[in-house]
Amino acid sequence: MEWTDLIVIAVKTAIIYLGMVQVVPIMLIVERRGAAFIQDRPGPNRVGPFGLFQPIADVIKMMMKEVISPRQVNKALYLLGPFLVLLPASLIVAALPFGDFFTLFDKSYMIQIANLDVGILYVLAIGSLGIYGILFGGWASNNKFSLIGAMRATSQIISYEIPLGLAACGAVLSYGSFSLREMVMAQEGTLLGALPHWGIFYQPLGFLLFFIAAFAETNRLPFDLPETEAELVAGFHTEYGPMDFGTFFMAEYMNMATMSALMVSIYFGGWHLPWISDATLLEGLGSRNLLALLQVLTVIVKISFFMLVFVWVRWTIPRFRFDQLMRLAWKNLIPLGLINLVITALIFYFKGAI
Amino acid sequence: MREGLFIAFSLFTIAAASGVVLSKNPVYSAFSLILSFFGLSGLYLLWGSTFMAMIQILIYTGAIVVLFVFVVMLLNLQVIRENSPNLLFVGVVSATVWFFSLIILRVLTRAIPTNVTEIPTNQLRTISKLLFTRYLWPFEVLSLFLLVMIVAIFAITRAQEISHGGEKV
Amino acid sequence: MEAFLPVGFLFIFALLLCIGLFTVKRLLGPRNPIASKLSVYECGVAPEGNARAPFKTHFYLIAVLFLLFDVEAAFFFPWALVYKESLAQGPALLIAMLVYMGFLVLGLVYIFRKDCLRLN
Amino acid sequence: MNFPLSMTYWSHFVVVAMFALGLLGFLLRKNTIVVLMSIELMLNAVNLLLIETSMRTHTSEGIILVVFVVTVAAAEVAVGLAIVLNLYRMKGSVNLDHFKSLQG
Repeated sequence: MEWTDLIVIAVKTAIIYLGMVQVVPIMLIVERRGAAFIQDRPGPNRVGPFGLFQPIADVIKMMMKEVISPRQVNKALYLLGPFLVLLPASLIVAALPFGDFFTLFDKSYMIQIANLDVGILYVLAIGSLGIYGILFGGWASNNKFSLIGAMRATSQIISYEIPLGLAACGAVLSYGSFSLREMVMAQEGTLLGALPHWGIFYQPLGFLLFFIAAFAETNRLPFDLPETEAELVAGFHTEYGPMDFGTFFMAEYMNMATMSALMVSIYFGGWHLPWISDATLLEGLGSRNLLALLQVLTVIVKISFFMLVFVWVRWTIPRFRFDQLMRLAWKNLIPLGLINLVITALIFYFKGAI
Repeated sequence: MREGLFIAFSLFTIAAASGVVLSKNPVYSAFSLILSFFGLSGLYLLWGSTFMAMIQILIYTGAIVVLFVFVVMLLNLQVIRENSPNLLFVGVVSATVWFFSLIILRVLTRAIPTNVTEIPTNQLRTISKLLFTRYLWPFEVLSLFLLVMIVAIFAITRAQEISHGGEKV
Repeated sequence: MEAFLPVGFLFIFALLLCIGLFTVKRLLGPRNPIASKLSVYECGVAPEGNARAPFKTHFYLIAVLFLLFDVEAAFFFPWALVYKESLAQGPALLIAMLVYMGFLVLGLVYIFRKDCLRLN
Repeated sequence: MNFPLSMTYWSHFVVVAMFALGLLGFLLRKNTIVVLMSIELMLNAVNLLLIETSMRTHTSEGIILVVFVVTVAAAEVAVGLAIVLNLYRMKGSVNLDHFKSLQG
């Protein structure tokens, strides 16, 4: 590997990562305006045209507010907590495919940070590390609300990790690969002449499980038990100051974005436009880099759709109770995940036999 | 590059492992345990075993340590005063003897490493196939073993519940 | 393994972001601490008891079940990877996994029958 | 992709050092939970050796063995910590000094 390659890879990594971080300010305004739209009120519309500069105002406000770190906390883990949530949320981005290839100086580079052969295992493994920030942060705050909130958050996230894993396993079963890139590549063209060749038509039940588990993993309503403000003040971040809250917030939105990107790559064809194959597009456009741009735009549009669904669901569905949450995970989702696996395996077996 | 990463990961792992042993507070021990497992998975990656590196993070760091942290936080003890170590003489002597005897043995047999060739590329599929062909029987026994574990754990917690007059857990 | 090199880059960038956030917090936020600001927040009421007290073990059961099922679910992945290729050699893998899953389902049924998670 | 010989050589030092640390923690610490953590350290030292040997000699047996070790370790931790919780209920402590009622 030459040093020019290394530089291109580093710059590519930085651009993709910064692009994912941009989700946070965009979602700040989208969420507030979306909530306002659903509740039939104007929402933030004073700062800039249509309130578009509201995120900037929000961020400045967060930075200028007073930093309080209470006396009873365990200093080291208390300070580390928010970053332990943000780091895994950032690291997941590595495995997500955003496009096929672009060419630069007569060399082609993939539009993905790293094409890992263990892609989906990597995503699940790193995703499971996010709980430590919550656990240690909640414990180090030395506050009863924080500790109970952290325990609840962890119980919820680990309970829904199993359905998530089973749903992902169904996808691995039908694609025969761990690599997210290969999964996307398998979704090109049409299915039965009429449908786009997307994973959701192979794994409808798997997608449903993945979708529900994604909401629980990101602590979004209807699963925001960790911070039920009526019971636990603010859950695990009760004792945290404004910037730490901002960091948790950032991690939440980055998790939402990565979950959306995962759903797009596994079930909704990734960078492929429906029905049209890449070869046809390349002929029409004539240039590899134009095609790459189109693919990235496709992925961004698909991810935005799922982000909007996240907002829509948040302001529409009320919150679960803790026992209802556990019952949903253990009694419904895990058996459904197993059934999904068995059905998929049987279909492949009988299809192979014919 | 490779050697540099190896040294970095090794030192990190050993430092974190000594953190587990030396921390007074079990929460810091658990945190060091996470770091040391992370360093280990880095070492596995350097050896080329991506699958095991991911399993290490997924099961060890993502599940087993969660259990440790949960228990530490549920009991939420004040730090235990460990004025005198448990088995000071036996511990220090056996650990030292173990360490130096093996190191000396290793230095004496320095010439051994052979077969330094290319890493097989399709290791993921090789392991998966072996697991379901040659090692199928142990694999099935494993699931029976886990079932027994589920029953055992609930038997233990239930026995305790009964001895406490059916207190709701 | 070389594929993981960019992950290292990403880790460095994420670390830089964290350090940046931390310094912003340190430099920009004003501080004028007073005693009641620094005390435990319990909705304005004087805190009662210590947060470092043991509580119920219900959460431990959830974590144990998660651990055991996570281990079992992790073994579905290598199976799913080679399942399609192995179909040419007959249904051996299908039967192997059905037996494996049978034990898993037995475990689930045990949990529900004994109501270990107090779901009802 | 070749393995430098020095890496194999020094890797064994890492394994031995980690196992020694685990042993030390197992024998010196009085907190039962930390003792269980030390057992995990020892298991992981052996796992590292198995994986290193297996990758160096192109066999898969070591890695398969590690897969089984990880499962058994998970079960061991689950049961071990359940017992610790029980002991805590009975004695109100996790200090090993307080669990001496079976001592002759």
